[in-house]
Amino acid sequence: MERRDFLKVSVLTGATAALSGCEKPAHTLVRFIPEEDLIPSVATWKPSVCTLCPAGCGLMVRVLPGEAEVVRNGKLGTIQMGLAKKLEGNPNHPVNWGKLCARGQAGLQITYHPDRVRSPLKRSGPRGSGSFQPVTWEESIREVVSKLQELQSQNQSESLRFVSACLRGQRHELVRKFLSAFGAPAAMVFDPLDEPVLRQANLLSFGQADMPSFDLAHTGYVISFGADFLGTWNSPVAQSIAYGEMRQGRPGNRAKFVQVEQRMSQTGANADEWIAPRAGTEGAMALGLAHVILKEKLRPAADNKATRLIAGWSQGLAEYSPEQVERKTGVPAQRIQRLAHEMAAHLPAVAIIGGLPLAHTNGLFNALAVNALNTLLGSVGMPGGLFFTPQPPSENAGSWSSESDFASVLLAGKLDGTKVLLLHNANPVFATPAVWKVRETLDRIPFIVSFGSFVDETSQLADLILPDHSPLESWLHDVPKSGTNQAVVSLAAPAMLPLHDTRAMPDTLLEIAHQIGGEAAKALPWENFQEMLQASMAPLRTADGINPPPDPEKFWSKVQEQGGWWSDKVRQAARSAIPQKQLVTEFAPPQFDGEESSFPFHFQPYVSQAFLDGSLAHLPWMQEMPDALSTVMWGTWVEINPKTAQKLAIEQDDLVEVRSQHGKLLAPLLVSPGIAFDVVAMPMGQGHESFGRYASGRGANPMTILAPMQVAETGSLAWASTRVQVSKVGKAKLALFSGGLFERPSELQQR
Amino acid sequence: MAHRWGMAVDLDRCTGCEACVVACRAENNIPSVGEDQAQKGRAIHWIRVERYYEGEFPDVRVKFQPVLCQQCNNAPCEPVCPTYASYHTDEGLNGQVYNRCIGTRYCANACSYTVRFFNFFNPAWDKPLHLQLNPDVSLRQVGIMEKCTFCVQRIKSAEIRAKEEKRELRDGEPAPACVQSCPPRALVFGDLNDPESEVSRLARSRRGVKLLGELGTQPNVTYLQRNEWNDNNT
Amino acid sequence: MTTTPDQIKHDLINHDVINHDLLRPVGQASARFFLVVAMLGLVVLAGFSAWGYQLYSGIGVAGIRRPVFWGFYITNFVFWIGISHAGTLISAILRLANAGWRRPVTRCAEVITVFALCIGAMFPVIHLGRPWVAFWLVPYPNERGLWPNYRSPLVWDFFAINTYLIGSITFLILPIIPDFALCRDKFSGWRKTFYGLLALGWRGTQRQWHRLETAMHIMAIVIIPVAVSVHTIVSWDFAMTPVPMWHSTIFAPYFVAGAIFSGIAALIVAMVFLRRFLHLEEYLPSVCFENLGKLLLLMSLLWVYFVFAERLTIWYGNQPAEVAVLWLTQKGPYRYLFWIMVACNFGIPFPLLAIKKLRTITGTCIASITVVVGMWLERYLIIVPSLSRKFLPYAWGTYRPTWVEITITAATFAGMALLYVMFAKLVPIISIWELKVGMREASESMPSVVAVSKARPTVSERSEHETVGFKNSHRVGKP
Amino acid sequence: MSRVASLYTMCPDAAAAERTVDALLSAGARREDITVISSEPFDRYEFGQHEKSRFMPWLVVLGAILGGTAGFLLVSLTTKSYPIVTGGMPITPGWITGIITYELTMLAAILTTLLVLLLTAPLFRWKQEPYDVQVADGKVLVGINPQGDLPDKVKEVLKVCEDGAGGGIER
Repeated sequence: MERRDFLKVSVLTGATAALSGCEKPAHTLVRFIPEEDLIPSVATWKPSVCTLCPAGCGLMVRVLPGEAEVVRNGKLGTIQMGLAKKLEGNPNHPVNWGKLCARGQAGLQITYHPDRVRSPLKRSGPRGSGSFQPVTWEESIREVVSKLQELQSQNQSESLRFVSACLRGQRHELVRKFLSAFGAPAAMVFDPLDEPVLRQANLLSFGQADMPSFDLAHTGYVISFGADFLGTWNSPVAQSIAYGEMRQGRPGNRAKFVQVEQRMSQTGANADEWIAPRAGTEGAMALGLAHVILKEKLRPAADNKATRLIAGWSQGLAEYSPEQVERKTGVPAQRIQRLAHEMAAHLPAVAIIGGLPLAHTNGLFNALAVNALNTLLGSVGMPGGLFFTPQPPSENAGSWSSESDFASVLLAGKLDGTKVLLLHNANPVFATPAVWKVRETLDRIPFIVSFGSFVDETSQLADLILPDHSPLESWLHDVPKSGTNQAVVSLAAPAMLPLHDTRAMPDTLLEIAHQIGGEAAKALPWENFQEMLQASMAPLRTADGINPPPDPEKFWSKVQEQGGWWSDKVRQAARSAIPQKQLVTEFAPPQFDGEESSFPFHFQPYVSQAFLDGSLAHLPWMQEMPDALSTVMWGTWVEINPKTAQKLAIEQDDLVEVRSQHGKLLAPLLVSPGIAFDVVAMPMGQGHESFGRYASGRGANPMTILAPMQVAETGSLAWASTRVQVSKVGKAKLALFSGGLFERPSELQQR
Repeated sequence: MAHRWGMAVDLDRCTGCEACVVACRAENNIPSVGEDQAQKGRAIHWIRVERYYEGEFPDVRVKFQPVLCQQCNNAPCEPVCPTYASYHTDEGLNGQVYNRCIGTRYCANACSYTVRFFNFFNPAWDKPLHLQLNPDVSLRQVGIMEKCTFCVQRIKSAEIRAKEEKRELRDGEPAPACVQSCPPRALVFGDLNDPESEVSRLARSRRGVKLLGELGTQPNVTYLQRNEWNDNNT
Repeated sequence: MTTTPDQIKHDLINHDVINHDLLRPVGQASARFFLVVAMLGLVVLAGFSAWGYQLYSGIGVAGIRRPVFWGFYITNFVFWIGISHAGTLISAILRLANAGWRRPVTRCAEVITVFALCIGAMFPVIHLGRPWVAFWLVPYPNERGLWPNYRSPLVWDFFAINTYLIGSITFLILPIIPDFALCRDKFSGWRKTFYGLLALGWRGTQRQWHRLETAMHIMAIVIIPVAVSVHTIVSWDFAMTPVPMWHSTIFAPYFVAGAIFSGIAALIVAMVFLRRFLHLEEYLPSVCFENLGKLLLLMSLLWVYFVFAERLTIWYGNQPAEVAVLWLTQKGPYRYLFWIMVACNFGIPFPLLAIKKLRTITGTCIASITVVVGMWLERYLIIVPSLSRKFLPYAWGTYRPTWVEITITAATFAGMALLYVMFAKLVPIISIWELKVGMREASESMPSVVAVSKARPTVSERSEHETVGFKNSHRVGKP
Repeated sequence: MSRVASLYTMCPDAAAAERTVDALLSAGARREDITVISSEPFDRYEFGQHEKSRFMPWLVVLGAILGGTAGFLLVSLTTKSYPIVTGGMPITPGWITGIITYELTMLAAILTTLLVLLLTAPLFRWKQEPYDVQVADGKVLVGINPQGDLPDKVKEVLKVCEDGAGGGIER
């Protein structure tokens, strides 16, 4: 007992010690830690949800008391409050089982970021000048409401637009209800991490417009076409956990992992075999494998929706004999033969596709081909194969389809009539090709409201910024679409009180709806988001089939304790019966923008391990985290093969100009052995003009020089089909964490 | 029986995701030094994922190897410190007492693994980032050497919890931040004096090797070499 | 006794001349002197301000980084400690060997030792991350409940260097006392009192002379092993750590040899300047340079031998980590420095010193200057490449000095010169009384009728003293 | 006429001094009363031979031994009196004790030498009779401290050696 009190005291002293020290650690009491004298503090752990990528991992937040400067009803003061100190995985969460990726852990810094928007801001200068002045919540909300009522009075409700990253769960519900009640078109999704092509393909092949999940832990053979599934793609933590099991979880049974891509990703770095076919020919290669399997009857011939989409499947894919495929892909025929045999010999085998192969003009075909291969391998819905995460009863399935893709709306010029744009958690100005002229389009919109926590490139154009809470300060609700075979609803109460004068976006939206009144108010009767959540959880109370069902209050608190609801019994995902247009696809060589003669290199931007699409570039931890392969910190780089570099007479740390038909950028050169001779790769995420002190004006943004190529059938951006030229313009200096590239350097490499 | 803390690193599981690196920063109040200092090679990462290429395109492979303080039983860094700032704890850790340190940087030179890091300037946190600082871990001012402690503060709190609940520590109960976060469970932590613990079991594995074992530093960290895939290993 | 008067005359002249010549620099100070002092002083001042800047803003303003945690500062430390082997060691050896030509040399040498040591000893403090707690190295009962770790070579350094410092200061001061007395008698006014105090009441009684000589003899014997131990321990700072190309048994002798090598070089340079600017041509005859030149030649050969032995062993052993460092210095980015070093320490000095015609004062001077440069480079090339290429290639790094380190380094050279100049102004830089003894002995050892005839009668008069017989044989037996 | 404090004469060189000393002795002066002061050591002359110290080296050896012991104790005892957690690592192995012991031995030797010299030379005795600045010019002073009355013979001897120059009877 005394001990406990003692510990509590020590917590406080400890905390204050650390805090008082933040400015000048020289003046802090640096505690002697011969560890025998060490007195750790007692923390409380609160569940939360990670919102940084579509994986939707469960969090545990370590909360300790501390003194914080906060704004309460307009006054600045120091109070004792619970402060989030560290993020860890929620040990019981079916997606990440207590584990968490680097980015998720750095999410903590969003809350404490020095450049967060601390109160509502009103534009005071010309658009894009970035000059704002603080205003009160009352007047800012009143302004929005008046604008919206104006629209209604002029029956221009449809000229209200809402753009956001993929929303899920009740946030999505809220927005959907609000828009439909208001009479505005459905929200537009802008999310570079989303894979619309793959979801489209899955819809066609499997009647399921969702991202797939993979049972890697029990698979015998994995072939991945460009998917960085251990790094940034889909549900990386879940997939990494499974990967560990796949490697060493089953004594004596270590699955083989083949990666197919032009530039070695962090995932490819772990492959047993790494294959670099020509860019955009992954689908052909998949069918080449299928051809061999069919021809040699290594597997019973499959015939279903997925295979019928592939031209010539029933004829045994005559077009895709190893020799023909070699001509298309550059992968030796014997190798294809061998891989096909290995695959069939080590069932269950699964094929994954994601990332760059989907970003070619023939991306949909590539996806469909891989889906067909999976069907042939019999891995769909089977242990060790590919499956879809079951959705909880509370959710209406296929909610994706209700949204429209920002890009297609933009390119169709449908954005022009927009009078009011609500902007949430999306930064299209930054992450789109310059030729799309997103900035200019948005400039034409008379009134833009952003819910952003930071003044990023898009929020800079806003007339009003109504800052959202940081995730740790908000009620969170999420429904993972992949990464688990259980139906999951993640739910969390705020882990800490808000630091600044901010408001949760759902509450703001509710407030607006209520003030508008009418339909909107009727559609959204809840006092606040918490009530809405509580209501939404009700159907789950009975879902487990426990009777009598637990008492509502108990259920509600239990859900909050464990960080959500998930059915312990594994289910199969319900197939949605969406009518499909019949289409039959065959390999079409990918189209590229730019003549090979003048633009000799394929330009392949890729999702950065630290910043994803750039939405995390403002976090110092991410900036200083060495990229796994390049080990670059605080910068961006252009990746090129040593031999190519020799040809161009350029070397590491040269400043090179990468020029496409639609723009150019400057970045330091990084020579990397793991990249094809005709490919120039570059990570996304840097090159922000305005995104807090740590990201602004740092590096270059590959998206800007992309050609406006589109993926056939889906119309989404084909961001891998730009050709570029590279030339040296000067010297630069990369901040590398690593010294040598090789473990046992030869004499030469030491120089 | 006294504990002897050790770690096993399964190179076959490690994917180079860097989760451990950030977990360590978050847990141990590691300062961010900024671009200029990082360029000078003054970035601080108590644990790092070493990346080694093998071969040339198109037959390239990569080896990821997380390297942290090996907590040597026969540590080169300890005897050279003139003020006992780096010392050997009774639980077999290479302790570093920050305010005993006078900054000779001798230990860092002696360390064969280059896992000791130096504070070239006073660290600073732009308000309110300082609110994140972990009160269990003291801040290091300018001129002080710092290094991985196996998250001694987490070990300590686990021990206290066990004592309050009047029980022995469970295997894997005290886990350094890196181990806790590692998605593919490449890092395993535990008591090497307990032959039943998972880490002891792995340390005995045939794949197990010591990093630079030939130097005789007797690390408490064991590396499990990556398997090669061959057709008939199923 | 007809011969007596001119004998006396000769004696007086001799004394006057010596006193006059050697006290002159002590006496007055020219404008040129003040100019030199001012210039050197400025550089030193710059050095101190650079250090102040470093103390204020943190050791980070120096170029050191991970993994090269030691750079210019430790290089200077080793270099200056090496230089300090000039004096004491050499003069001690020469005293014991009773080499006549040492007499004008010893003091110049011992002064170098003391100052070089002071400068060298500053660097461990300068390079500390937290210099303000440097005193934690001192073993004294304290509230920290701590005690210096005797296993650390740095603590050995602490003891060795202090011993050497105290030793060499004593070794320098003792033979100065009689010269202070001389100054006391020769000067007037405040100088008289000043030197009177420094002379510690020296009169020159036979007892004082005998005690002094015995003391010097003992010191000479004691100081040699101390000097050797100092650079041995400095070498162990490196050899005790498992760092490629540091962890070597050859280091101790290698360093000691190198130290003496650079020491002699520094001494020659200093002497050349003294000779030039204090017009001591006849007191520092070319024979000194001749002989020191030969010593330097010997050390140069020894140095080459050590370098070859070290490198051959590494190359032949062919251990990855060590070979990495070897090639780094011989083929890698450090190759230029390496070959410059070889040229400076052997290529240039060897012919200059080996060929008799070239072994002039200028020749030895040039050789010495290159050696000083070369030995500084050697220290640098021992420290930096090894650290930048340790065992794990991923953790390899580089090192670039900043202006702070460069300024401080320059300041130490200026400081050395400054202290030397000041000293030459305050103290006869050549040991006057020892010189006199030398001259007298020389004159006596000449077959001089005067001396003999003068002595004979007194001897014959008192044959009852058996001491006389001893004395007699002692003196008559000489010619 | 004040009483005689000290009598001395300036001899042109060591030989003359030698003769004077001999004469004084033969005149019956006591060797201990005779002081010979010179600007350089005359260790080859017979006068002052009795001042040679045979004991000095032995004192130094003694000091060295004491110093060595002190060093040994410093290392071996004090580290035990400051028990530091070293996880079973040795605090001071023998080799290291050797190094510190060695250094302190040497240090003690040096200090003893210095001390013995200062005390037995003896130094720090300002204002001592007799003295004469001519010593600086290479002359040799031969003086005598009269214990009670001096035999006239002695005075005579000094007078003889005067040959007019300098000379300081009764001052």
